[in-house]
Amino acid sequence: MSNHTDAVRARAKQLLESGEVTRVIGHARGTTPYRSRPHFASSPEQTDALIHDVSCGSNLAVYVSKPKERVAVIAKGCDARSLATIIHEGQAERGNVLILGVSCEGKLDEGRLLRKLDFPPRQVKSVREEGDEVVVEGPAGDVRLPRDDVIMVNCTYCRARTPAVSDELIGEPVPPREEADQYPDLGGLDAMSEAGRAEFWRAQFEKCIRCYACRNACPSCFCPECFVDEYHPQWALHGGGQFRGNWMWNVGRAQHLAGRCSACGSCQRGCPVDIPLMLLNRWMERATNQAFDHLAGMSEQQKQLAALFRKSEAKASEHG
Amino acid sequence: MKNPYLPHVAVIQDIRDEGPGLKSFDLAFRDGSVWEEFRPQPGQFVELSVFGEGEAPFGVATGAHETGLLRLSIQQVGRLTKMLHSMAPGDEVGVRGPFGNGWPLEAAKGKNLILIGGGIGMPPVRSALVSAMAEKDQYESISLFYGARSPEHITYADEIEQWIASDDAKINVTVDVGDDTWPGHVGVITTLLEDEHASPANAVTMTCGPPIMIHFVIPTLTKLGFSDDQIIVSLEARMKCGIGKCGRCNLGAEYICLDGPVFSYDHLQTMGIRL
Amino acid sequence: MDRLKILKSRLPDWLGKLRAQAAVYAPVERAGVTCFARLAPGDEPQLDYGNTDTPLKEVLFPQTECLITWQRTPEGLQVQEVDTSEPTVIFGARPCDVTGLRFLDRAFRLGGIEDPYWVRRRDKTTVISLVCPHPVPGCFGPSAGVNETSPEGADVVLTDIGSAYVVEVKSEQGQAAVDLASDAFTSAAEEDLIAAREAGETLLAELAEQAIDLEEPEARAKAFLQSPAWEQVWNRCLSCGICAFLCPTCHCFDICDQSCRGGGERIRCYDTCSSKIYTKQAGGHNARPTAKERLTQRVMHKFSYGPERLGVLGCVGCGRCRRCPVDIDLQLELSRVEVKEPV
Amino acid sequence: MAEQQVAEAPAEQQATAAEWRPTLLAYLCNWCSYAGANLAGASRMPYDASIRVIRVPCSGRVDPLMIYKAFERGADGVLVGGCHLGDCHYSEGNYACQGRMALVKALLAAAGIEEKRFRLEWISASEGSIFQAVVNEMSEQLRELGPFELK
Repeated sequence: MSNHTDAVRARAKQLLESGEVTRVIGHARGTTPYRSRPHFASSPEQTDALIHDVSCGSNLAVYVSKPKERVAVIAKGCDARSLATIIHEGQAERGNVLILGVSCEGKLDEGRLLRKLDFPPRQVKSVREEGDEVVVEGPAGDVRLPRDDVIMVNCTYCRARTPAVSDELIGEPVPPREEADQYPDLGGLDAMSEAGRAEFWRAQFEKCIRCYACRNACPSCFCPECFVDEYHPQWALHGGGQFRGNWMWNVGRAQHLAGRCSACGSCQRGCPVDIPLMLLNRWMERATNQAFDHLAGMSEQQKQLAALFRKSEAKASEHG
Repeated sequence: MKNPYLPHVAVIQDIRDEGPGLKSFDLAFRDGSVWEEFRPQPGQFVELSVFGEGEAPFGVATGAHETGLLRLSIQQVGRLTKMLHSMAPGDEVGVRGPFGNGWPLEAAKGKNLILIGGGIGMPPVRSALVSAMAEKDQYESISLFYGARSPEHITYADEIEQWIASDDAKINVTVDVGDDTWPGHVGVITTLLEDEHASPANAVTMTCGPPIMIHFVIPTLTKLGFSDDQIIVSLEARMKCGIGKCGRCNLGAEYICLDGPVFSYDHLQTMGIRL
Repeated sequence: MDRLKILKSRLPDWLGKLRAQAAVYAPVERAGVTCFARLAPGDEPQLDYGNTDTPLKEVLFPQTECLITWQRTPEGLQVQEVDTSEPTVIFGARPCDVTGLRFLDRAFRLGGIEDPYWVRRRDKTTVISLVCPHPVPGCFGPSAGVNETSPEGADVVLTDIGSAYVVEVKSEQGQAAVDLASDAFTSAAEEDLIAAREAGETLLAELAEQAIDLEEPEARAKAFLQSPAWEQVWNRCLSCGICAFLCPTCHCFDICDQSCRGGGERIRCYDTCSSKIYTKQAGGHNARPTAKERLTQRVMHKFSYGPERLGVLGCVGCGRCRRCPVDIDLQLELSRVEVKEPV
Repeated sequence: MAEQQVAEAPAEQQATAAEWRPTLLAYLCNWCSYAGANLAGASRMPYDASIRVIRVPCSGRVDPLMIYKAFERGADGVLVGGCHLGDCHYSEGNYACQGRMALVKALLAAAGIEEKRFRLEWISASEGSIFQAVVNEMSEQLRELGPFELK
């Protein structure tokens, strides 16, 4: 059960009233019962709009960028992993971020949910979690759906259902999903031949319109000037619709997130043309995990991946 | 169909140093016939192509009567200007335009024309000044107020000497920071306007310079008694197309490239624009 | 012009004749995404779609297009313009997207200076619109001034009445397109016209349930930008390009050079006012440094500057900008603002 | 859109139309593998002319984007040469390269680029023969794989 709305509101109000933090970053109800939106509370009254339930999928760490005063983030597992990663990389002082952890059993994927309903989305009255099911209140009463059928695919193999790094925890700890280490989601790609994979990604990358929602929704993408906006050299041809430029962008992005991605799915969730970006991220997570025994943001003292290449790093002595 | 995106090839005739990181480029079109339909008016700008680096907008410094020559004075600040500053006479660039509305010199005839320029804003001011001086009897008076950062940052220093000698116009120059070689006025341009008692009587002011300068010059002019319609400014913004299509240089509902870059301050007020 | 009728079974004939004369663009599915693409031989349009994921504007204003090419030759620089316009037929466009072309057309002809790349294509294009059987979740065309049964700017309008389409010809170009396969058309009988009208009425009734209030857009925009809700909206904006690139009326673009040894090309590609570097000048000055200024520009351009300069709203109610990853729905926010006297 | 290929070799080295020659881009570290290549050349050890060498101060200088850009610009294969572990002139450059290239190998595999199109080799300044062997073997493999085309 990951509905922590009341607990989250209470704690946020306390934090703001005590002045311990100047801002609480959380979620509020979106334009529909199955949608949420990031919400910023800087006064106790603004905490009344806070919610935390199965619809709160977007990664809030993206709003933590060199804060000058202490902010609290209502962080589910992947948010907390992202916060740990970007704090390691100098994007915030650890003391300036209060990680208000919340246990989580997976967040909604709007597309998957709506495809399961046989009535227009407008008629959804409410969405709630009960046990291992998501219950949608429709025009003809409740529709009970297995949670794993309607949450983001990356949530079904989540390692951080209880935040690994947090100052406090709201809700009971939830064990990680065991299949996380077998990478079941990569079975499709593994089964393909090299030519098959090349063709798969050609069709996917061809759709890319270069809106950069995947970059801007990702907490680990905080470079002041992204390589794709550079001119000397012009790494990627600018503009969507040019396959070679799209290829450079998507491959370059996956390279830069290797060992820094917390598998929150915000990139895939944001993509307007539904490119399965998590496949690339998870493929690289598997590569970095096997080669360097490294998982982004899983502990407070963890070094960055690049630091692991040093002389003492024996594991990768044979070429990776 | 005329293609406003297609640049004409121009050859660099001469390059003059105007100060630290600032050079004047004299350009001439490789195909001479282009001059027939390319007559920039003072205050207009062109899009300069440095092929491989892209394009950027620059105010035209040449006066209306200086035909057959296009002078641009350009500060090195970015990619394109860096490549440009590495070029030599004989190299080829692209020019398209001229764009924008230009200074309302016609309406200023018969009045005291006050030109106010600062730093990199001098090219359009020079264009207005030399064009007005070429018809100086049509104006009650012409004066220039020019503020530069330091004596070595003074653009068109040699020409300024000639303008002073010709006394076709009253030339006032100031520097933010003086040194022992500098005999003239020291202080920001607003102090120059006050010290020289710029008078609003039958006058019109035309100002071009960095945004920070315009921000301070306007209240000074108001304090000196100039009404909003006597304050004409030339503004700048990030530009790509130069013809009001790419959508980025707008100020309220108007595009600086298409409806500007020259605006009267009272028009800006009615649009609710604060500078 | 009286109404005609064409059986769905005769559609391939008409399409075949059109394809002989022009490049036909129609909705097709590509790797899970429906978009307007040029029909390759053997491609069949998928006409039972809600609306394409990426907008119709792609056909006339591509995501990336080459403006000029240049070469460095011993005789000096050679520069040429590129013209890839060709006779085009857009087949099966939804009324809101067709109405979006009107805003683009006026924007690309603003101030008497015509954008040749747009104008050449637009003047060689015949638009055959297909009325929606049902609204797409979240669309609100009528609230944005879209004529859902006979959109302005369409040359031919098809209305689905089961086994056939009722055909309304709205221009000579439309008549010419119909004449290419005149044997496939018959004049519409009385019951066909009734069926078409009823289809239109059910559509408008369903759309009425999704309607929102966008009256007096200029006053609404100003009032919204002072409302408390605005603070939360711009704070969560991620400055990505989804709302601009998916929008049928957004026309902002970037121009940049792509060069290789000895020559190169100058392209233009979609750009968005929400981008952090959209107004960033060399030397670092940025007129719109935060999402507040940038999103203000989006609201004002669509709901104030657009109507003021082009006479039409910068929104056609297609609902695509609801793909926003952080659930920003400007139109819904604007409809909730109570409009005071224009401030 | 004009397809931009990596610039062709000068005319006289141009292969006859029948026998296509691959383009093998090599980033060679200045202190070891470039010196090894020099040695191979100086000692008249023939190696395939499909190679295009870019000298880098250290294999640690090779940015993964440089490898993807090579493939995007039309290279058929990419070779990165560096000093043996422990010999690096900058002591740890090749370790950094090794770590990054492990990720590049993984991502190239994900993107479906044949494994033989990318190699990382430690070649010291005295191993001209090894440089020759690597280049000849790799260009042979590239001939079998055929041109790499991002379309």
